[in-house]
Amino acid sequence: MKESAILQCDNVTVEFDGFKAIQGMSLKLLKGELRFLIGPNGAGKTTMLDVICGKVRPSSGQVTFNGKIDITRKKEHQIAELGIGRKFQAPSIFPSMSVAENLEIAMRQNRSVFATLFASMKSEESDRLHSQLQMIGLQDKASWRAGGLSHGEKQWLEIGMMLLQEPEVLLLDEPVAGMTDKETDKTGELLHEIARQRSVVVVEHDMEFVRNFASKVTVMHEGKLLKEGSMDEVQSDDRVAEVYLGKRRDADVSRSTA
Amino acid sequence: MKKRLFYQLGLMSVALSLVLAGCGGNNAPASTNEATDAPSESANAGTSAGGEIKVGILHSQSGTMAISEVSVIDAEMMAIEEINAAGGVLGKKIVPVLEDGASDWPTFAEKARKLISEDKVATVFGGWTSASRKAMKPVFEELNGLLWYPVQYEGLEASPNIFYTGATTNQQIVPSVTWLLENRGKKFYLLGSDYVFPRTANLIIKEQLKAEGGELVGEEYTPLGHTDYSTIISKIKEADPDVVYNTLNGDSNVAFFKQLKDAGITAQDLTTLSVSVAEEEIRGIGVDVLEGHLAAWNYYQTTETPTNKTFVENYKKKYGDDRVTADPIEAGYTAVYLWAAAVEKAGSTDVAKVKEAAKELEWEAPEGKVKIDGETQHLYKTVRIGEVQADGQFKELWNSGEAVKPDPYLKGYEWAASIQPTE
Amino acid sequence: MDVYVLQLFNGLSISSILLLVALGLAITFGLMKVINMAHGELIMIGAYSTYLTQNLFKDYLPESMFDWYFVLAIPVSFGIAFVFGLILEMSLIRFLYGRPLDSLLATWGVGLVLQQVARSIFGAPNVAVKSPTWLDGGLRIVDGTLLPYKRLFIIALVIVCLAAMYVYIYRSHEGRRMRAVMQNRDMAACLGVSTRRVDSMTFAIGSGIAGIAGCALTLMGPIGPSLGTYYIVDAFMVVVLGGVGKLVGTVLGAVGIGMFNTLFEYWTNASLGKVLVFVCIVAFLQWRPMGLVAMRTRSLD
Amino acid sequence: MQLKKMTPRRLWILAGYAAAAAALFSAPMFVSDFRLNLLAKFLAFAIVALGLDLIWGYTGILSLGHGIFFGLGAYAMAMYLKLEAGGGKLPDFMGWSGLKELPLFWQPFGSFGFAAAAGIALPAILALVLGYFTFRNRIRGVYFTILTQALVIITTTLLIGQQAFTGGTNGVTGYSEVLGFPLGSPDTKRALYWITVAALIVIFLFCRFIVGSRFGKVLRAIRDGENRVRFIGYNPAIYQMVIFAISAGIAGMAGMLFVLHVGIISPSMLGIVPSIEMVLWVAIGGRGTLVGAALGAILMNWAKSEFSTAYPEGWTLFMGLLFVIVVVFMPKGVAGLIGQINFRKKRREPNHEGVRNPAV
Repeated sequence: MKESAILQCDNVTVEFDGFKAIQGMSLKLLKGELRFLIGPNGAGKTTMLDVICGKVRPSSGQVTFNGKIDITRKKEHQIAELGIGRKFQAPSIFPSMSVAENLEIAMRQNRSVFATLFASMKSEESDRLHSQLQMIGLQDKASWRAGGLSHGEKQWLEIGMMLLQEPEVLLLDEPVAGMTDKETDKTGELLHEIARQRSVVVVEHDMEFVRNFASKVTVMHEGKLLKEGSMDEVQSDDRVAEVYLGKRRDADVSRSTA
Repeated sequence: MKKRLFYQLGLMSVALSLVLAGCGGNNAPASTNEATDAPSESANAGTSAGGEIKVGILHSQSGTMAISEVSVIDAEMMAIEEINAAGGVLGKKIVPVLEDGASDWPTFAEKARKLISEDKVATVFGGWTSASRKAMKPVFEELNGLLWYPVQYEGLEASPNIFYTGATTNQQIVPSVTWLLENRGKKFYLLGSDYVFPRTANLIIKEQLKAEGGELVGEEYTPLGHTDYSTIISKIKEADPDVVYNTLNGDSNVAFFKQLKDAGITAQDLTTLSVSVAEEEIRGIGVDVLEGHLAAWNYYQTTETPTNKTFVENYKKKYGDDRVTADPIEAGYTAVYLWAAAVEKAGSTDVAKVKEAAKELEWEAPEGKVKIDGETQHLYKTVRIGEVQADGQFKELWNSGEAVKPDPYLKGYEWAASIQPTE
Repeated sequence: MDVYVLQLFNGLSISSILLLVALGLAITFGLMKVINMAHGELIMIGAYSTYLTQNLFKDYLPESMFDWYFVLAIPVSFGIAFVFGLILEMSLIRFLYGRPLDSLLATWGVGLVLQQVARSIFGAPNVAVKSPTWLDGGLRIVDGTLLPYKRLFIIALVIVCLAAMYVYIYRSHEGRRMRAVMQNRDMAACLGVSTRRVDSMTFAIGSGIAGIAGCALTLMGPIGPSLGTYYIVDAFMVVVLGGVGKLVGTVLGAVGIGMFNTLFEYWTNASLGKVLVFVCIVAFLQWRPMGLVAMRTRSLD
Repeated sequence: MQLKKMTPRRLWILAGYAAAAAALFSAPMFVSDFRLNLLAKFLAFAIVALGLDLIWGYTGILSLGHGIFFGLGAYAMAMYLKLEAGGGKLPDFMGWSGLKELPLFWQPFGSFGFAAAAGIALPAILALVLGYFTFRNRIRGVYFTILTQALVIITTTLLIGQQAFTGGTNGVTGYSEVLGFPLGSPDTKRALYWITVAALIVIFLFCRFIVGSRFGKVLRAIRDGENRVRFIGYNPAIYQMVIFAISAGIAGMAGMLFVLHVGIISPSMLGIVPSIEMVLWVAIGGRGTLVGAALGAILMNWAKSEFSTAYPEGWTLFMGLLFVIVVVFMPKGVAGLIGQINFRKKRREPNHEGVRNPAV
């Protein structure tokens, strides 16, 4: 399909003080695709997202956005301006600001100093903001200090901020970690909604959660690509079972003895 | 001595508990009040002014300059008490109003303004650094106040609102340089702290060396609060001077002399002459380090004059046996007496009248007879060069014989033409 | 030639003094992230403790013993500063963990208080400490080049302090706890380490080392209420330049600043030398914001 | 962001501001010349505090180098006043430092307009340049703070060392008139006081505007999480640079007013101690609230003035204790105290958030 990969990572390698966190990883994301990135701890999933959003510079390799722009040389805010949004694992909202203010500054807009200094809330912006509040279910808490929200609410707020940012590619790092079942369900709905409009990469541990989406899954192990395919294909792969379930078993063991 | 030690140990433990109480935030004001109010009985003035004359005392009681200025306050307070005990001035009691200049020049200006316009003091005794005087000068001139400044300084000033009871350059620096050239050698190394007094003093010394056949082999300034002189001492060694003319200020002197001694250089090897090291500083540096080094002043605790013996005795009686008197302390003490005498003579505390009465006024000061020069409002003073002895006192090596007429602009010296302000 | 040997030694000597002054801070600031502006005043406390020890010897012990007061003064200075540090930590610093900039302001206030207290107790003028005669003189290596014993002594003292700190932090049981708490407070607490106790001890040790520094400084400079203010900024520069949280970094930082300071001062003058050193520090931190020896983390902030 | 309605509370606040402004403007009728002069100085300090609050309280950058900017503004004005006082003659300190003619960089300061413009522009430009390097290199928190201290040392040492050009430790003092009006006359002083009040109000409104704008919200976002802001697409470095420059410009302006009231500027005003004191005004008044910062500056300086008069030999003890107690136990300052009383019921303040540390 020559019809555009929105994001193409080629042969990315990341080194931390000699330790190779990612070794020659490649990833191709199509427009409108929802992709899950899974793998055991330390597989380099989060680092991969870090590379894409500019937080970590790869020691070699290329990341191309929209087919032409190499973003490994760009700064974080430039990458964000291009249209790549990132949600971190721990909810990172601005705790001392109100929920509405959080959304307001995240909104897609001219982000120069001069523009923000004289920006006033246009009615169209206000509408967008309110419908977003509705979507993440925080319409009654618009004037709350964001720091006072519950864990789940913070996650949704952050997702809401991402959406208002209107990125073409959205990178989500474990969006349901630490959520109650109910919250997880709601987050799932949100994710479906989001995936309809843009390309999304999700790093996730929760297999049940991943199974809800019929989409492509990439498995990473020790900084390398292990397997790519549908959930079923992945689950039937021996090597995946070995590294993944092996780990899983360890985890079970440690849990039972804890 | 032992008593004092116990006192200090005791207070140290009080301090410990104080920090505890203070930091805990409970009853802090109560406990601190006791600690700080004790020495300030006489400080609380400012009540009714019936038979009283208020005077301001404005020195640094906190900050880096407190090390020097606190003793001057003591001397001035003592003079006031003595005068009051003898019946006061014009039959009225002198009431001191203390303010803290906090080693900060704008604060000196602010407090001077406060003393004159709020407290309506008759005069102010204050200042130590040239900078503090320069900061106060416009205030006294604007409000027509009267300031008595007790410290030797760099000259080139004669404000109509200031009386200068310390030496100007021709009463300390110029004669000492001449003496050194005649007695110790021609090669001079100038070392000073980086501020106005040393730089101006050295400007003068350089001209004088040119005129009187000396040779300048080096000139260094160190930032205030400089504590390591090893490199400077290396430079001095390389330059191999006959004399190090030292205009460092208080704390730096300690570091310089200690490290000079460590470098194996004693007063026998190298002459140093300091203009800011007096008995008080010797106490803080340690005699063992300073023995044999020279200083130029107008007064030493050992100066033999009729009044000095009683002055030293009274000072020690009042502030403790381990205290010493020194030139600026004496100058502060003298300032109060001169002012009182001028007021008596004028029959009023009015600034103009006091200034008029002060002209050519004479007084038997601990340093000998002093006279106010009507034109410049400086004092006629005797110049003395002394050598530090093993007991921490000075032995006078030379004096000018008679009180030298003050010449702040060095008009009587041809070689100083380039330094004088161009009109 | 001689001059260069001497200047090299002077540089080393200044480095050692800087290091001694900064070592305590390397603990309180480097490990505990408390910007202790009262560090200078703890140094001052050490210096005054030495002064008091000297006076005790002078008043109560025979003259022949006097020279040995300094040997006792070192542990005494450490002890008194240690106690002050302990009190400070328990009454105040413990409210300030995680608020480094607040700790800066609060400890600055503490510094003001301690200075004023010292002024009330010992008087505003400097006091004199007579250095022991066995530290007078120096080691003559080449003709005309004399290495003062006091400077050699301070270098030795720093090495001893460093070694002791190294053993304590990296080899002892207590030190292991200390590192555990500093690296992951919650985890250490879960494992049964009393973080409160470790905090107090760590801060007190840092303070105690400041006391030793104060004791050593009586050999070289003035002893007065504002003694600490001369060293505090330099001490911070050493720690920051070296890299916060690394002992090796602090050593390198001190040597760097000390050496360059001597060089610049020799080539230019004291004021300009100081300016140049600070300009270099600022420029260096632009290039490596985390200092010479940086700790890497992967966390977001 | 909600529509601003004229609620009773808002009305009260407005009335409070109006009353405060009226009181400030009419102060010359009630207080002595000396007190007025003192108050004027405090108001100049309040202006610095406002600027400092912008970068510390709102953006979470603690600068311990604001004395530099304050001082630069002050020196610019002082140079003008000194030249004006000399009436074409060489300033006195140049004479006794051996300088024979006016250095080139002094010459434009003969014009009031240039001096006034430079008093704001120089600090702002310096801050912009410093900010460009430091913020671009992501130096922040404690590192930035300590870096600013290094800058203070550099600046003061240079100022002191170049005595012939700067007046050395003495600084620049001994002025006579400004724009032909004698500085000593009570009328000029009153006029200068009113100018200061007006400047304070203008700066206050300007800061309000900044804080209320979306720009201000981005600043607060930077305080909460600088990296997060980056991933939304803002370049925090630019924002930090701009607000740092604005803050420096405000400090410079305050410095100019300070010189006019106090009649002296010396390197000690640029030192570390005044720089820390400035921060303490903000801390004690209440960081992150503009009124608090301004109030803190006025209150603290008033307290300092009173304490030092009442206990000249021990006042630093009280000041030190006050700093400790406020910083440790009232992290939100005086404004926070008032706020707690007022709004306790209105907002749910979650406990686990604790006290936010703005900078790390």
